[in-house]
Amino acid sequence: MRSAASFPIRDSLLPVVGVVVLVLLWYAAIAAKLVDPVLLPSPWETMKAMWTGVADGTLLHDFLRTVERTILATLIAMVLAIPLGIVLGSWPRLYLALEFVIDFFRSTPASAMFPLFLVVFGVGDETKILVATFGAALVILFNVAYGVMNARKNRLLAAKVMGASRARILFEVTLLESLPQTFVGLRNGVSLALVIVVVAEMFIGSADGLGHRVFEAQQLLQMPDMYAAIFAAGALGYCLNLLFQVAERRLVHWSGK
Amino acid sequence: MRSAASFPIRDSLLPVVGVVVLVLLWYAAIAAKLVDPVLLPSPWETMKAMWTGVADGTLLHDFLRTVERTILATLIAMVLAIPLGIVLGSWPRLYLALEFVIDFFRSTPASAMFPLFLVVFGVGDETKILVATFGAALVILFNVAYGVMNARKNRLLAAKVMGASRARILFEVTLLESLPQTFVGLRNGVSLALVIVVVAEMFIGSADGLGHRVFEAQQLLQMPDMYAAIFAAGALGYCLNLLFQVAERRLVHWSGK
Amino acid sequence: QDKVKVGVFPVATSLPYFVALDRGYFKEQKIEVETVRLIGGPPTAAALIADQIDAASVLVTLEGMNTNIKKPGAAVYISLNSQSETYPMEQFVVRKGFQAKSIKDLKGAKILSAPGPGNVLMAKAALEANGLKEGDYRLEQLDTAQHLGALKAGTFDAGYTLEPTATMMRQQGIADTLETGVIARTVLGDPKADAFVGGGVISTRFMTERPEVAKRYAAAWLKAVADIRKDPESARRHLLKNTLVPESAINDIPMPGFFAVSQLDDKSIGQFQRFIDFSMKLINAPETVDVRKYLKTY
Amino acid sequence: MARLAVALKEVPVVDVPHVTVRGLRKSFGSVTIYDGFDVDIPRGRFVSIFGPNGCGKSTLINLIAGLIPVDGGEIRIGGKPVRDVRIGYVFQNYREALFPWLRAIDNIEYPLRVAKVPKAERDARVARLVAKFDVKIDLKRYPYEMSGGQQQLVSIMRALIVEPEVLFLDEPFSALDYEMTLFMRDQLQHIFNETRMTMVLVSHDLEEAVYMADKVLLLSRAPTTIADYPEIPCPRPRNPETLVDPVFTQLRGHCLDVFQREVRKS
Amino acid sequence: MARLAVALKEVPVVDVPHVTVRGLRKSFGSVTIYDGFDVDIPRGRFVSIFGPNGCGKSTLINLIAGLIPVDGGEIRIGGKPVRDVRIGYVFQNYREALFPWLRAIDNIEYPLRVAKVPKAERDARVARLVAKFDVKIDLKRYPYEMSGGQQQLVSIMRALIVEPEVLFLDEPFSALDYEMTLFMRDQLQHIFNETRMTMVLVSHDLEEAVYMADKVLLLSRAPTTIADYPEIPCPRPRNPETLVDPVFTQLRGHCLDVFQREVRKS
Ligand SMILES: Nc1ncnc2c1ncn2[C@@H]1O[C@H](COP(=O)(O)OP(=O)(O)OP(=O)(O)O)[C@@H](O)[C@H]1O
Ligand SMILES: Nc1ncnc2c1ncn2[C@@H]1O[C@H](COP(=O)(O)OP(=O)(O)OP(=O)(O)O)[C@@H](O)[C@H]1O
Ligand SMILES: [Mg+2]
Ligand SMILES: [Mg+2]
Repeated sequence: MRSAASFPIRDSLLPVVGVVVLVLLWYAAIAAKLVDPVLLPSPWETMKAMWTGVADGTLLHDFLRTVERTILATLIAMVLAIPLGIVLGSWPRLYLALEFVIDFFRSTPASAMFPLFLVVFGVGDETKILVATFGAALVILFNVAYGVMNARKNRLLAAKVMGASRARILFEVTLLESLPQTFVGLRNGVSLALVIVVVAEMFIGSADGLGHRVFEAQQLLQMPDMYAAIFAAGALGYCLNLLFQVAERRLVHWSGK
Repeated sequence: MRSAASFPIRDSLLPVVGVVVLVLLWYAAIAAKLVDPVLLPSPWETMKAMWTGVADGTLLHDFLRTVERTILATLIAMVLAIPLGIVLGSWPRLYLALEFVIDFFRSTPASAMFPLFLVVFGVGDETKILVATFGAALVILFNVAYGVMNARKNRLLAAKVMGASRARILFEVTLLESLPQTFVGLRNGVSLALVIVVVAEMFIGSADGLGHRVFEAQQLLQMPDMYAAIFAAGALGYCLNLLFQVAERRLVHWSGK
Repeated sequence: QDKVKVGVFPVATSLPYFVALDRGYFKEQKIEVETVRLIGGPPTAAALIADQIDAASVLVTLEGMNTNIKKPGAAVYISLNSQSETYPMEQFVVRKGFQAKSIKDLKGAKILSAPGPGNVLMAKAALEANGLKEGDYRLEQLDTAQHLGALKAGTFDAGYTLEPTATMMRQQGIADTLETGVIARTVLGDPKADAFVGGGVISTRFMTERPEVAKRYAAAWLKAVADIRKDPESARRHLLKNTLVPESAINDIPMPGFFAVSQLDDKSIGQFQRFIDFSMKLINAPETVDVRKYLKTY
Repeated sequence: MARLAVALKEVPVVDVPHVTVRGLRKSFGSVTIYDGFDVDIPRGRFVSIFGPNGCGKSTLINLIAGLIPVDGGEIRIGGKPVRDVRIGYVFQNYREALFPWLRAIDNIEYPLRVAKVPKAERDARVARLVAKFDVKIDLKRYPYEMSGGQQQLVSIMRALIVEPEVLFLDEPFSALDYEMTLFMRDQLQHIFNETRMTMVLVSHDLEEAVYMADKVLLLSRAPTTIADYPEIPCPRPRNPETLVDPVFTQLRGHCLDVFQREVRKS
Repeated sequence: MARLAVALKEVPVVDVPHVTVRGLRKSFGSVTIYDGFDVDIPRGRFVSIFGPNGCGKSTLINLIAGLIPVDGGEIRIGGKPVRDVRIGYVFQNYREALFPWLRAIDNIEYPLRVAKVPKAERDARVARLVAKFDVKIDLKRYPYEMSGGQQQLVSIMRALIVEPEVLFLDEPFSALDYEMTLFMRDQLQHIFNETRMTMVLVSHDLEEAVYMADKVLLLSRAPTTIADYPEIPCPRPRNPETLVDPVFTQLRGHCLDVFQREVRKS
């Protein structure tokens, strides 16, 4: 309700403000000698490492590999989890039957599942992608089902009275009613997929990817490289989130109205 | 809308059905020799390992340590993230400024943050708890802020017109309007806290906890023990989720109505 | 061209694989290897059990023999890596500024250990052999990647760590080595004795299903082992491309002693058996194994 | 209770029951709304439901339309269960019944899409309805961009587009302006006269209830019973003249009496 | 435009403006609702707002109450900005204005809690209001367990509990039954006569609008202007007699004429 005049900063610049504050805090931590400079390099050194990595193509390559795995995992998770979530959400007894299993696996660290997946799916790239798919799918499933179950009943009744079939109601009303919640699930899901892909690249072993890069830099105590890779992962996560957010703003224009 | 008669199974037994189906699938996988029995022990062996662990007290001890860390992490995360989430959600420009940073860290694998936390907080228990707090707090924060921002405006206006102060509206209306979403955040948050605690126990190194148990069993190829510990973690996650769910059902009685 | 899938842990102990690969010994034998990068023992052991790889560049013998208890013949050694004072690998280090001249001085210290029950228990056994009881020190396991940082930050005073971390610590002035050949001294009573802590493996299935290919694989492998023994200086340069070892450290990186199984005499095998028996007791294994069953001479 | 209407004038039409409710039971928690309730709604006639707040009017038509499950008893429409019947329904809570993700015009068209009517005919029918209602608002807007009355108008049009067998209207004019209310009443009557579909109207405006109806169902406070169910034998089409017709005024007075007696009871 | 009321009867009260709107501008997207709109609402008087759907009635009182920001112009209540004034507001969308997490009785009490009234007095005041409105429903229920009319009653009681300086009512009776509507009109008038707080009522029922008001603000279609703003000089308390008072009927007729002219324009 405040007028824009009282905030001289333009909206589009606000995220930059957040980043600048973060970098300043970082410099402050270094200046205050809170942490040994070998272990926590300065933002500037990290930037340099990032730039070098981009310039010589290695960081970019690792970045793209991680992007590829994450997106693949998220897409598979979406394809599996959204329809299933709608079915579970609109059939509460089924959800009740599976709730335990879903919550159970949702609460099981994906990294604890690595051995099982390794065993079942082998040591290739598929395994990393599938573990991430598994994790992301559970989160998406949970949110979609939740959104469907908590959808306000009025519009479903309206569609029902118009003679819409169960399937129609599901896809043309329930799905849309639960869209805001679904998007929460998607945003959480893509974040989780990224996390698992990176962790898998770190701990299962991989020839490339940001997780591999973090692992290597860590082994060699090349802290600027390590933070550069971590920040690349963070930035990637942000971009993926943004993607879903933009999609949401376009698709769920009515939310909160 | 279907009558209970067409489903002879009582609601309270439904989760058991889900578990039974899972166990049957598991047995089927073993019978079909999909996986080497050394790597995937039978449910029965896993049960035995779990029972032995409980009987000799070691599994119970590890379980309780993990519970302790997870609950502590979640509580700290709640205390930090809920108020902050409300503030961010009710002040969209602030959220916009921090959104990048929040999404950024939300997308950064917690395990990639271990080195930083290790360096800053040492290797004690606090570090494991704090990394989990960090992860859980971001998820809760995101959901609370999201819930607040997407709260329907009508009731806020009603409170405003009654002369309620900004703070009052925040705590007595906005907070309650966003409760359903907040609970989604809490359930995701506690799951994530558990995941991070277990991963930290696995990889940062620890003398106890379920993660430590998984790690040791994995090193020694004691698969029944490993799955017993993983399932203990899963069951723990389910119980924590259930806790929040019961709290939600009692607190958010009006949801969807 | 026969295909062989090899699980590779990119560290110095996998050197024979890199030498054979880079010098074309596999090609000579008409073998096309597929490198599967695997971090550490458990994934390697799992992949062997699940028949997803035919061989592994390195597998710690404790883990290998433990695997053989679960599934006999999953890991058969064709070469062994010795660790001792001569071939330093595992060692105790102290951070700069902490007063200690020997392990005995670590009373009251905060000590980190390489992760896994094998390492932790070995560290404890070594400390006990030096008269330090549980409670005289604090020992915590930590991923080796964190060792440098943890000692640098002063969170720990000393550590039971592995190469190449220890070398990097020395180079960067973070810590000094206190004692090497820990296992040989503790288990075999002689720091110069050969403690066969790791080795190159193939699976029994590979050996029996494709005996001819396995033989050619072993031939290439052992040719590389022989190369390393003959001229370690040129051999170790292969680590540059294949592992994380930086150029600056390449000449200082300690390496284990590489032995073809055929080179082992009865005394060596007896020592190997002693080491395995000792380790199995440490980890409370229900049984021990006859190591001869899992050594294959080519 | 004397059927006043019958006494006043002979009704030529023989009522054929269209909606039959038998032994209806419905409670919310410990509050019993219906307990052994019977009613017939005759085919092709216009029935108004009138009663005090909370007596169960919305509940009754929700039960008939199959939107909430009955606790007991039987409800049939033309002998069939409701799910086999094409019905129209205008919700009291119009705001939450429109689909916010569809533009107004798509909301109106939606029931036709459900009925698998081809695109061209859909457009034609919507255009006809829009023309008939002389709609001046921009139907390309989303519901949340419209005023309350505009939303209600859209909601009514959506119910009418399919030409249902039975049309239920739960206070459909509550948010419409004066002019619009008069106009919509006329339109509704016009449609009723043309199609003779069975219509059930819940209204709080007694004049409106009587003016529109062939029969007025007067309900008591919960647990709900029929206080009276008089015929309104005024000729159709009705018009402002009707309002001063002595039959009309007498029946309106009668209904008001019954209503006030029921409300003040207890 | 001739002030018809002034011509009809001398008004002894000199109007002191309470709410002043000057140069008000408001658009939604490309649709301009207000563009340089001025109006005064006199202190201690009852003003009804009447106009076609979507003309901007809700928007106007939302703007005055400070619920949505103005695009331009100035609005003051008693010379102060609205946020410094205690106002009451009954929402057109009563369903989404009540707090579902509070029982009905706590909803009613809420404004007193905001005003930091001590518990004992709060209870007393709620009890008094409940007695005055002769409420028969169980106020311990949650809003979502109540019928539409019951919710609206709760919503009205919530607005009245604080004795505001200005009370805004946006179609407050639209979901009430006939008896309840008559009763609430009486109660509202009674409270008005007692307290002489300034009241602003949006209503679609012309009779109601004129019956309740000292002045009727007749609005045109958007972009909205004042079509007329006549005084209703009928004496208070008003009662069913008023409805047949020739001054009343003449003014009602005048308002209807103005309204219909405005609606049919364009
Ligand atoms: N979901 C519910 N839970 C509990 N009680 C309910 C519920 N829905 C309705 N009721 C109660 O049932 C009764 C009938 O409600 P209904 O909405 O049918 O009334 P109505 O006649 O339509 O009233 P109105 O004229 O105010 O719309 C009311 O007393 C109401 O409090
Ligand atoms: N959020 C919004 N976005 C776009 N247009 C809006 C919005 N809110 C209202 N309008 C438009 O502004 C105009 C005035 O709306 P308002 O709700 O004030 O009408 P009203 O006079 O109260 O009508 P009614 O009698 O139907 O309640 C309408 O044409 C409506 O379509
Ligand atoms: Mg109703
Ligand atoms: Mg309005």
